[in-house]
Amino acid sequence: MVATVKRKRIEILVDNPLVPKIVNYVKKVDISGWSVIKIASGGGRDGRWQQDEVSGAAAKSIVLLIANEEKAQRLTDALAPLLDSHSLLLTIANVEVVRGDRF
Amino acid sequence: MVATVKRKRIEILVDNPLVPKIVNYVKKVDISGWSVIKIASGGGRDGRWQQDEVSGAAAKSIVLLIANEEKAQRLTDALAPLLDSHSLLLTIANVEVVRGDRF
Amino acid sequence: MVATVKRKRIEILVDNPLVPKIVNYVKKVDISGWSVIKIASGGGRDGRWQQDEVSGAAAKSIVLLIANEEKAQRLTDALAPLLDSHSLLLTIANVEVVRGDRF
Amino acid sequence: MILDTLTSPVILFFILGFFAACIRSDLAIPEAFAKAMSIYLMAAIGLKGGVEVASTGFSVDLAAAAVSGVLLGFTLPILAFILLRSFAKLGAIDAGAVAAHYGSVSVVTFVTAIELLTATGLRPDGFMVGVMALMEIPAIITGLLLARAYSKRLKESEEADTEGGSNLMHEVLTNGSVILLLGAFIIGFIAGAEGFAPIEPLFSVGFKGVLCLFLLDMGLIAARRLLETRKITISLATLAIVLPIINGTIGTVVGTLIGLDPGSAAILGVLCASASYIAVPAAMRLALPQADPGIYLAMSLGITFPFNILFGISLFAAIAKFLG
Amino acid sequence: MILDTLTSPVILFFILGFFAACIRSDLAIPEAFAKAMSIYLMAAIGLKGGVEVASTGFSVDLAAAAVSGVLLGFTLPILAFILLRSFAKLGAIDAGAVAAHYGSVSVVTFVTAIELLTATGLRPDGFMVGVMALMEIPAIITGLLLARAYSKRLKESEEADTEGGSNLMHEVLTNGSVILLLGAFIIGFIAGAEGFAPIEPLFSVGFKGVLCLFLLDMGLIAARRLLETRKITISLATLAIVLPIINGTIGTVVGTLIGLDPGSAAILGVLCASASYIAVPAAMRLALPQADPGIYLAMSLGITFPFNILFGISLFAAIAKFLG
Amino acid sequence: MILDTLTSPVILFFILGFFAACIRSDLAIPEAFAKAMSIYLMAAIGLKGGVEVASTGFSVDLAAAAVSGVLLGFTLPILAFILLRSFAKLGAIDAGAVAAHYGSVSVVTFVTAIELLTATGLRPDGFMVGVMALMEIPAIITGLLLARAYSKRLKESEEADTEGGSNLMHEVLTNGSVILLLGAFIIGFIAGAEGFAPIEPLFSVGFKGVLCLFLLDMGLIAARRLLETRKITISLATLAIVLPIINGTIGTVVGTLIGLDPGSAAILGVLCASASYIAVPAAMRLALPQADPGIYLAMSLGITFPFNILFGISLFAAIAKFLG
Ligand SMILES: Nc1ncnc2c1ncn2[C@@H]1O[C@H](COP(=O)(O)O)[C@@H](O)[C@H]1O
Ligand SMILES: Nc1ncnc2c1ncn2[C@@H]1O[C@H](COP(=O)(O)O)[C@@H](O)[C@H]1O
Ligand SMILES: Nc1ncnc2c1ncn2[C@@H]1O[C@H](COP(=O)(O)O)[C@@H](O)[C@H]1O
Ligand code: NA
Ligand code: NA
Ligand code: NA
Repeated sequence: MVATVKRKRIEILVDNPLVPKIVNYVKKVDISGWSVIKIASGGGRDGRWQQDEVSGAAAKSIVLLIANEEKAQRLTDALAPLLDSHSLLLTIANVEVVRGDRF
Repeated sequence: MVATVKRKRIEILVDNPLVPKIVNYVKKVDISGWSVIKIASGGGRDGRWQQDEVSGAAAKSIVLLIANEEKAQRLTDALAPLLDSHSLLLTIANVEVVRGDRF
Repeated sequence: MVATVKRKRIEILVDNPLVPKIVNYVKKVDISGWSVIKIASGGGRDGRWQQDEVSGAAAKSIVLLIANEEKAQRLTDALAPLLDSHSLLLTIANVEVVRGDRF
Repeated sequence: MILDTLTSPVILFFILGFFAACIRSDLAIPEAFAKAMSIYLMAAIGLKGGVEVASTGFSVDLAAAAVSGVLLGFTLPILAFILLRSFAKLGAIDAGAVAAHYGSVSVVTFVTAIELLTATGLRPDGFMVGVMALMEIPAIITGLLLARAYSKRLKESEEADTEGGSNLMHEVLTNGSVILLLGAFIIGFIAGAEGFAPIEPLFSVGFKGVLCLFLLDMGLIAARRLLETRKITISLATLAIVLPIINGTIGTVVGTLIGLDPGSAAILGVLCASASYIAVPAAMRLALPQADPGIYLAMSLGITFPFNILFGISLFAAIAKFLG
Repeated sequence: MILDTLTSPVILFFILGFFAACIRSDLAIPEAFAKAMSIYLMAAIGLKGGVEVASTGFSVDLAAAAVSGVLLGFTLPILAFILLRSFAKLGAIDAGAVAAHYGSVSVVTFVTAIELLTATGLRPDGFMVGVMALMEIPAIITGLLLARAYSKRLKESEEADTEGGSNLMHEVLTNGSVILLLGAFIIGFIAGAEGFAPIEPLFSVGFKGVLCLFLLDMGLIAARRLLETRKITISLATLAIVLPIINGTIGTVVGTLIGLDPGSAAILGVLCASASYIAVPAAMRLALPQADPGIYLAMSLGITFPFNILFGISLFAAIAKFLG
Repeated sequence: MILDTLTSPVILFFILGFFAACIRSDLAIPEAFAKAMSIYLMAAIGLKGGVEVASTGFSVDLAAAAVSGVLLGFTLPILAFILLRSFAKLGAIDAGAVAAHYGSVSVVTFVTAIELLTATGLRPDGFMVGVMALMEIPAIITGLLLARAYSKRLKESEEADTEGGSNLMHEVLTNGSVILLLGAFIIGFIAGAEGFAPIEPLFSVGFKGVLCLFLLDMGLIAARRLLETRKITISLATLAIVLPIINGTIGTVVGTLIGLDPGSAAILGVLCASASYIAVPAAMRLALPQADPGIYLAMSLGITFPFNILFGISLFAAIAKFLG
């Protein structure tokens, strides 16, 4: 049986133009990496939207991160002031990472 | 330390043409928003498939939702009759949402 | 209230050219299906990267699987030797699957 | 004509795609590119059809072809339904869904037929584009009515799902390809030859080349569909060839009887023979989610489409010539 | 000219897209295809502009147009800001963001105007492409300064977020569309007519046809934006029509005063009248994330863009002709 | 010729892309569009090559070039491997992977070279397209054999992973770009000049323009790769320039010796000098996942590709002219 470690899986839903800003914070708290997934369409209080690259400013992505509890905490603390002004959606879940000591 | 609330993270794997139908149910149970992620390829009992927009009818997406337990329950109850006929795959996980009182 | 079962949600982050190899393992341990999500961009110890199909070899995907605990265990055992050499990132989370007895 | 067909680059690219998928090559056309090409092809044929009708004016032929097309769209699924239930033993839901596909039309088969027929001197009338657009929808209605009439399971679940009906009608009538075809047709008609001239280069220079690349993709898709399917029985495969032959022959005969020139009669045959794989599958996922996409896509894309491209078009051209 | 405009295929495709979205059709242009078309269009106009300047050389007109364009870009947002705050009661942050959009320019409106003006004999000078590229940025600066000057909330949060400023300046100056436009302009200038000849076919044959398909997509996007928005009040909608009329008239008058030919004066008017929906929204998400994208996108894409395409261009052409 | 090269729009677009990435502009070509352009370019050169061979027939030159190309593909990686291990101190696995890249070929370098050589009167033979397709694969085999022969770690892990071998051979032989190039070549050959005529417009009108936009993207990709890498040492960077010079000179000399005209000899040199960044990286991820993509992509895409485009092609043309 292979060893697993407990880590946090963080998802940050964010407007595409703001992804680099989020990544800067990720680096600051020294998380080892990140992955970006595009959202194709969605809806919320502002009505529904679809990806359209013509005016990509309204399109969104998810920044996906695996990190240990302490770094996860530091990241959420750092991002907290932006949550409202940048209308981010930040969720944290528990995952087991296989041989994941480097995260 | 920033405050978090416990919410449900719901993923519904569904054929693209049925996404608007699912979204209608989401609105009915008054969940605040939804995000759609495209699946690039996959496989199951019916063999493997790839996204191809020429005949997009067989392509699939994931509808991603963050909601409180009660709304999650209402949504799954509402969708239950469709699970088999529309071959949906519906999973629910626990997440912490940062400053997520509006969900 | 509709019935749910406890299952594992496995995410495997992998380079695109290796996806078919992973899928072979998935089939060997008899998991019923799989779904592939493209990663648009990311970064890690090797610097940041963006999807570009011109040289798609460096682009990555997530293989998403829902399986019961036993199959999840068999899959992770089977993949363990590849984790380092193929630099996979394998996470396992708990989910409730609605009417998911077939997984 | 068969030989001409099989050595035309358009068809050779289709064969290349089919072959590549059969040897499990990783050759792939990005989906956005395929979709772009299909939008381009639909805009181009719509425009050209409209420009042509603008110069010839509306005619009795046009009206006759349009009415026949719509009637054939409504009625052909009935025959298909009977054969699917009796010969292939399909349930009512799957039979209704498949029948809808065979009553509707395939835009790419149509475009390829136009090219091949024009190359052999059987140029069809421009208004046939409009007829095609009209033929996309009726079969969906017949297919659904048949499925509902003969399936008990469906009747019960319908009562629960009340909003379905109006949604579906809306979805079908506002279907993207119908809107684009008819819209481009009308734009071509309004603009006329003179207004069309400035934008013509894009739509004429690229047309045949784009069709080649598009058929390359269709070859890949058709073969992959066929290889991956686990739902095709021998009787279903047989029907996927017999149905286009029957429908196509009926269409060609009707076309000749209502006085169309041989090219247009052959095209009416091709439209009847072809099976939808865009508009109808999407409508069926919505309206008959219980029907198995594995069946209808494998039949229409995996068998009937290649059959029509490689043999059907030549067959109906021969019949039309013989009758005309 | 209005009638010519409304029956040109380019415009008809825009109307088709708008109509399709209004009846909630699922017609969609893949985003990668739309982006590809916009890259093609920008490369094409950049190249053509550069080639033209290479043959005519730099002129006083060019310098005058460039300087006026930049000055207009800096000053027009002030008027917009005042009207948005007083008439539409917007907060300083939202008003600053919207004002930046109206001071900047829309590439597609520009390209469409070039086509329509050339077709009616009012061919603008090639260097106007360069002027357009220069006009993308100044309004962003004014808009941000206004928002900062008048919003207390912003002043406080600015102090926390220190890295913002330099990042933004970099983002704005290296904006993809600016680089592509100016880069293609310079390449056209270096290559000249002779060097351009081998690559010209792609960029001239396809141009108008691609513009049609692109405007089809813009129609879809504009209408969907308008239908989905919940943020547009009557006074905002009014301003989305009044602002382009005011700005466009100012631009056309300035163009005439500095001695541009009527075509170029009209284009300067169109540039002033048009509102950005690519560069500026992205900059605003970054620099003023508190501003509501629902407001500025609905105004610029949903109302001003269609207004300019359908009426504005003709209006400023008429003014320029009248003055010239 | 260097100056001609550096002011040709094709190259200027490459430089524009490189520059935009260096100043960290967000300019980006959608990946689907880039892939579409590469499919278009490969189909076009395959078709043209096939049509040309159909009219000239098979010749001794063709056979000699094909045999030489394949032999060079098998042997050049050996030299590269030795240099990579001794001079750059790479481990056997990484050295094998990099060597495979340098023995294989880059389609875009080939296409660009064809354009530049033709423009300077050194038009290469049509059959060189076929030679290029044949040269994609052999180096992969040599590279893997070298890695296996010299790496202990690999030998052990191989024994565990049994299915690898046959999978890889299949993957490499059915590689999408090989199938498309050879397939289009055969289609061109079957169709001949006459059959090609109807589809020619798309493939000739757009060719050079598409190459411009494609090289814009390659510039972006090459520079980003170079900027992001953390794996390139000075000796690796040196080899990324020395290897193409050595390989290219060998290729040009061999081409001249077997009696090719100067244009074709130069192209053989370019093929030897160029390093793969599509087929081989994918094969290496599969067959040598332990090799570091950071090294081979940065060398082949980030350094060798720009070097060949800007200087290498001119260099081998000069050598071929001097020898021929
Ligand atoms: N902590 C992480 N969270 C999410 N994705 C990651 C993480 N670390 C690495 N990745 C992804 O894995 C890729 C390779 O990482 P690396 O092996 O560290 O270069 C990166 O480009 C990311 O897409
Ligand atoms: N409850 C939710 N679950 C998933 N995604 C959401 C949810 N609420 C909002 N979103 C996403 O966030 C975007 C902006 O939401 P809002 O700020 O409510 O307009 C939406 O368009 C969705 O893509
Ligand atoms: N166990 C699974 N995990 C993840 N995705 C699945 C799973 N089973 C099925 N799928 C997805 O659902 C689609 C339909 O599955 P099926 O209904 O089994 O043919 C597949 O093509 C996959 O994309
Ligand atoms: Na039919
Ligand atoms: Na403006
Ligand atoms: Na080489």
